[in-house]
Amino acid sequence: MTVDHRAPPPPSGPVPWDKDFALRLLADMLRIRRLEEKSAELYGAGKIRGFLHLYIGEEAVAVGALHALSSADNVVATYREHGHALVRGMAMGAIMAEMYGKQEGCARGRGGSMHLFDAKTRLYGGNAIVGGGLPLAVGLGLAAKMQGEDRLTTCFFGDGAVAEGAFHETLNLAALWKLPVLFCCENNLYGMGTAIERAESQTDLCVKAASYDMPALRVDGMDVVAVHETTKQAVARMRKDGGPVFVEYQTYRFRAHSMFDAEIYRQKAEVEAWKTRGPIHTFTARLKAEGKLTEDEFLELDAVANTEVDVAVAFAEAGSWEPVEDLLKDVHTP
Amino acid sequence: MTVDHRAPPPPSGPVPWDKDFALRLLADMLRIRRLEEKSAELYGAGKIRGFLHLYIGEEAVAVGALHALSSADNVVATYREHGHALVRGMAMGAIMAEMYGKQEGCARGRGGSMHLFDAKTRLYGGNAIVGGGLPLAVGLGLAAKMQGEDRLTTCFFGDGAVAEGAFHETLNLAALWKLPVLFCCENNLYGMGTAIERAESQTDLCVKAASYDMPALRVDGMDVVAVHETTKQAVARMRKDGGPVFVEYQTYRFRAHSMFDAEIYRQKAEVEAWKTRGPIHTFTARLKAEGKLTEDEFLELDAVANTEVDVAVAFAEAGSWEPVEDLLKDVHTP
Amino acid sequence: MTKKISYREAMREAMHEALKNDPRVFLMGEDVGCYGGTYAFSKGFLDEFGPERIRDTPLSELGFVGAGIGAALGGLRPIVEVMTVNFSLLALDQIVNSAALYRHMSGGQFSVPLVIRMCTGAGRQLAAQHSHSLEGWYAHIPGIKVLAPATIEDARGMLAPALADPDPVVIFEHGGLFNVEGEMGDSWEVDITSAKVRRAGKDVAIITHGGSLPKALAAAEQLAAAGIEAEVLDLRVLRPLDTATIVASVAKCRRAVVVDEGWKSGSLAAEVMARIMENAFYELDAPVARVCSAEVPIPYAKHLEDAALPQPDKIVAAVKGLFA
Amino acid sequence: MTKKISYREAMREAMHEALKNDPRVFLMGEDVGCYGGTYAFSKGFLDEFGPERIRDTPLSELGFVGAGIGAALGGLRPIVEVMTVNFSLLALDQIVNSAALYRHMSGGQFSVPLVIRMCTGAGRQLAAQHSHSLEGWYAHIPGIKVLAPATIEDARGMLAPALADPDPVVIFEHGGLFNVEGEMGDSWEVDITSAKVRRAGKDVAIITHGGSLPKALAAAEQLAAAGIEAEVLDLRVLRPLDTATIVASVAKCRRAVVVDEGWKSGSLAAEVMARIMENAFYELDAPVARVCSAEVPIPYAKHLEDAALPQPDKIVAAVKGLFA
Ligand SMILES: Cc1ncc(C[n+]2csc(CCOP(=O)(O)OP(=O)(O)O)c2C)c(N)n1
Ligand SMILES: Cc1ncc(C[n+]2csc(CCOP(=O)(O)OP(=O)(O)O)c2C)c(N)n1
Ligand SMILES: [Mg+2]
Ligand SMILES: [Mg+2]
Repeated sequence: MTVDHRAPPPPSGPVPWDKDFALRLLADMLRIRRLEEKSAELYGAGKIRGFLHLYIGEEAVAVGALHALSSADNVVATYREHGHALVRGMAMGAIMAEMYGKQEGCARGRGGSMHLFDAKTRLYGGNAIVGGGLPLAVGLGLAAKMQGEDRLTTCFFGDGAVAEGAFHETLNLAALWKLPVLFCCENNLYGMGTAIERAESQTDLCVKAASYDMPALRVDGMDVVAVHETTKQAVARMRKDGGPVFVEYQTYRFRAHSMFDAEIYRQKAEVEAWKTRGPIHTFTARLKAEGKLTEDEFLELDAVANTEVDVAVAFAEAGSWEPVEDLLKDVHTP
Repeated sequence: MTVDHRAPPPPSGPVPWDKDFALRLLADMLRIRRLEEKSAELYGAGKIRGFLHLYIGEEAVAVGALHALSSADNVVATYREHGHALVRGMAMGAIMAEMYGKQEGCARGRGGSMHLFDAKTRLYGGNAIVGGGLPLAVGLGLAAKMQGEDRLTTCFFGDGAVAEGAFHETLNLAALWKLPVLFCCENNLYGMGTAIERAESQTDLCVKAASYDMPALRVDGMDVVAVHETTKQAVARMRKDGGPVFVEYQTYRFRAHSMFDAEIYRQKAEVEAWKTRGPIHTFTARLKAEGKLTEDEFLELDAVANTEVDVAVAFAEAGSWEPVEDLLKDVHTP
Repeated sequence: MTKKISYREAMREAMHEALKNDPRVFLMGEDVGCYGGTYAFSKGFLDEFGPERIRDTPLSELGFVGAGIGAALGGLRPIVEVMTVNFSLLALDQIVNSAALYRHMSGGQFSVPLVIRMCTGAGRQLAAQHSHSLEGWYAHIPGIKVLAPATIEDARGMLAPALADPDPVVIFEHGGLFNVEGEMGDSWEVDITSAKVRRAGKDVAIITHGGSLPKALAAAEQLAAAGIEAEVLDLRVLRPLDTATIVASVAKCRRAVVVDEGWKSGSLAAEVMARIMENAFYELDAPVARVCSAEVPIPYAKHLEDAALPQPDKIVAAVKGLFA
Repeated sequence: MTKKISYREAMREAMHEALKNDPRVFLMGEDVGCYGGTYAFSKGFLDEFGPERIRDTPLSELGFVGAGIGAALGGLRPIVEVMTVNFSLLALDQIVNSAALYRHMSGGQFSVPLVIRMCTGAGRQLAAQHSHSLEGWYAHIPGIKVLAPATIEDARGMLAPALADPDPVVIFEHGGLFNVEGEMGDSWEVDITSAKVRRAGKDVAIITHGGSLPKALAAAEQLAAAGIEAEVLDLRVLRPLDTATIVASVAKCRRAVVVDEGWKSGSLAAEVMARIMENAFYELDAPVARVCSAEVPIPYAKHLEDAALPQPDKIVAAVKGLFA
């Protein structure tokens, strides 16, 4: 099947939220953006190492979706999860320190960028195996259901993960057992360098949900309004009916897959066109047009985000290394 | 989803074949039936050991489907594959000797009932990992396509296999790469003791094909006429268009899953009702009604089948054991 | 009071007790429910505990093992039954890349109190795809505990401490043991930390586990007739290995044979030999020998299968070789 | 004439040659085409050989590895690239239950002339899910050959004989070696049967493979400065192991240290020690020691990762321990 890689028109239209809420979501997108821009810089400076996958361009998905959840809900994410951790409530300093490898990091510096964990905010990783989080999410959903908890489990994964057997087994289990799992597919058209039409014989990912008798929704993932409203719908349906829902967020990654990617698999023009749909500036423009945001307010939000980043970096810089003697801590089977 | 386990009315209607062809297919069904009845007896007698999975009740599928192929085509089968091997042209003696564990068996007695192999008839096993044959079939299809061969690969698997990740990855690859693979799903309503509605959230297996953008056909697997005609259609389409086709054969296993199964998971009445749809006696009745078969002719075919079985047993009995010194033969990496 | 029960009944009783005593415990796997358990280990459970807690799964090893991990993370105590170790290959990613890593990788925030049970081993003419003995593979992975109950008592007693363990525990049940019967008292104590001497001896230590234990004991009887008193050590816990007990047996006997149904190269037997090399080299009067499976896919034909696997006579020969 | 090339270029040249010379050869895996190869091993290949023979796959490790097996059965000579050993866990069922078994289980009727390449090892701060060293697992499986090119020459030369082999061959390429450069002549001879002495010595044999080879050589230099002449033996072929060459080195040096980036328990190092136990026990002046990875998921933080892995100073200390 072929897929149109051209960017549709930018998101537009009214924002059906009060100013407060709208600015909170804008602020979160900015926080992610600034955190990641700084991360890229710090990678260049050798402060962050290993694999670093940026979410730049996709912020509307995590922000819009996660604001539709309650704090009792579980979240399972991928290796591209700084945004999810941040929106979920993890301190930026804990994320930055983790990427520095400091013990003040959320996982004592053992996991780095791809493995953000936070029991407090019910973030179960940060999973670097594509599709690896899906079965875990089903299990978390099963536990919630069997224990009679009012708790959804939201699982993020990319278009690339859809080809993995784990996707198939997981969706079937969730639908068969009517588990409260929200499947959030971040379809950014590429899995690393492989365009979706070169990975999927059926590129309409919502059709896949039907093959598990699971309801599916599709939404413009560059539009934080649409993302949030659609996710709210899905969540409401799940809290009422109990079963899983699949949501496809159509989004785009503005940066390379990781810091090692030469990006020879896509045209610069394609990327540039998609940038005109950027979730932050289009949302900003809409808010301004509605009189819900002034340029000063925007600059203020941005400044706050930048300050938070500076504080996080300072926190990470001031952090300490886990003592080497603790290497075997948390392994009980030497 | 719920599934009706009640047996529909038995297959009926005209047989659109000349007598010769019709009798060949009937003969093949009888050959399988008699071979397996004898196998069960020999299992009781301790001549055959390990796992033995009988195909009794499902004969119309292998017979109808495989008669739609050419000898250049590849076949990949499961552990329930005596029938497939036989129809494909493997000597009954080689099958029986294999089940005896004799070196005159098709695999020198190393594989037994679940692992019939035959390079001559392009039977690539006999695979005892549920879903395990599916990726192999895609690879065989890929090889045929890349080498420009006019060769389909037919892969048999059960309804249970549909839940495996291997199914998903395989169908996607075959459809994505437009490979000449015929997916033959033998849906007998159960995977071991698990009824399909307790294994699949979506029990309409043809819907699954759509999720790979693959054409799908469904057919009464108890009706050898329907099986053959539908498979012929699928094969014609594939030889013309090149891509894969999925066929669901709705069938039923009259015996236990294996020789260890107490069959507590299904009602005797359900089994008995399905037996009224038996592929051999319903086809026999239709042929008789049309005047294409007399009782004498039937008895003659049956006698031939029984004789073939007797000869096969004698062959196996007379066979020899592979010398223990040959144990490491065919392993090059000790 | 003792009663005679089979290995199968012992494991069934252990699961029954766990399901009764702890509402967080549930059993999940292929055909554990309606079918009554592939090997009848859970016969009757579905009626007693219902389909929520006796949970039949689709054929989806990766999916339901991963679901077990998630359920453990979510507060339950799942017993996941993988029909056989052969099919567990499909689930290894979840076991190795999730279950085993979560506690350390999350900086100690999360734990996976999961029990995975599976049938292992050959000897029943099930041929190459159904006859693997891969417990040595699992014993290589930090973060999981690996158990191999070889006696009625261990079959009865290992599950409770495994479920109490805060980390993933994999239990390997050898298919050849299921019908073995033995006397079982009303009280027993079974730890999941130590190896155990099953037969005391002084001339040679035969170190083994699982389905090979009865073979080692049979060999010891034959050796006794020949005047060699073999000590038979059952490893029981394959990870972490109880090195001290291994060393004690070896130091006492000064000779050792390791018996392991895994293929020889890279077997668990090799690890036992390495531990002896590291810790008891100077106590040895002869190099340690091993009896493992031949390096070949396990054949169906009985005479070939027998030839491929460790057998009492091969163990006897290996022991005698040490005295030659 | 020699030229300076990197390990990456060497492997790239080897694949290029294979693709040029044999129309049955094709390369298949995630991002081998449009992306130019995850590690740029196949950069430019897509343009040169086209998408049929430089075949990008979906993320479906089980599926495309199985497809490689089927394609080999069907007459082709696939090179299947699995991005890293970590993801190969998803494909193990096909490798162990199909590729490794087919020849024997079919009574010799079918063979699977398949090459699977994958990146292995730690050392690049990729954390627990991306840092496994599981070549020892693969080396346990009869029916497959396991190679570990550690030098430029082996990276250049092992592929051709691997493709010529009638059975599945798995090639492990350590991620830490990709940028290593070295001189390469126009002609070379590389077998896939023998271990090789990379540095001759007489006082201790350091036995290693893959990414640990440079560390072993570095340790040998340090030891030389301290008056200990270490022989460094590169196993190269992990299955079947070249026992004779191992024994020869050990017999000469009478002391040995095995260095292996796998976790210690159940490592390939254990197998090497077992072989020495079986074949060179009486030649030893001290128990063989090993330097392996700590038994912990590999941490991201550099100082912890360094501490978890074999390092030259640990090798030096282990060697010195043998003389204490
Ligand atoms: C099982 C597995 N295979 C391969 C990889 C290497 N890899 C990491 S991310 C990635 C692409 C995933 O694409 P997608 O799911 O679309 O997520 P995205 O990166 O686009 O957010 C690949 C191939 C992996 N981490 N895990
Ligand atoms: C991967 C795997 N899991 C489990 C099994 C055990 N097993 C063998 S056959 C079977 C049922 C398969 O059902 P289905 O695919 O419907 O085929 P049928 O037996 O009905 O012909 C099971 C669970 C196996 N062989 N392989
Ligand atoms: Mg993507
Ligand atoms: Mg079935």
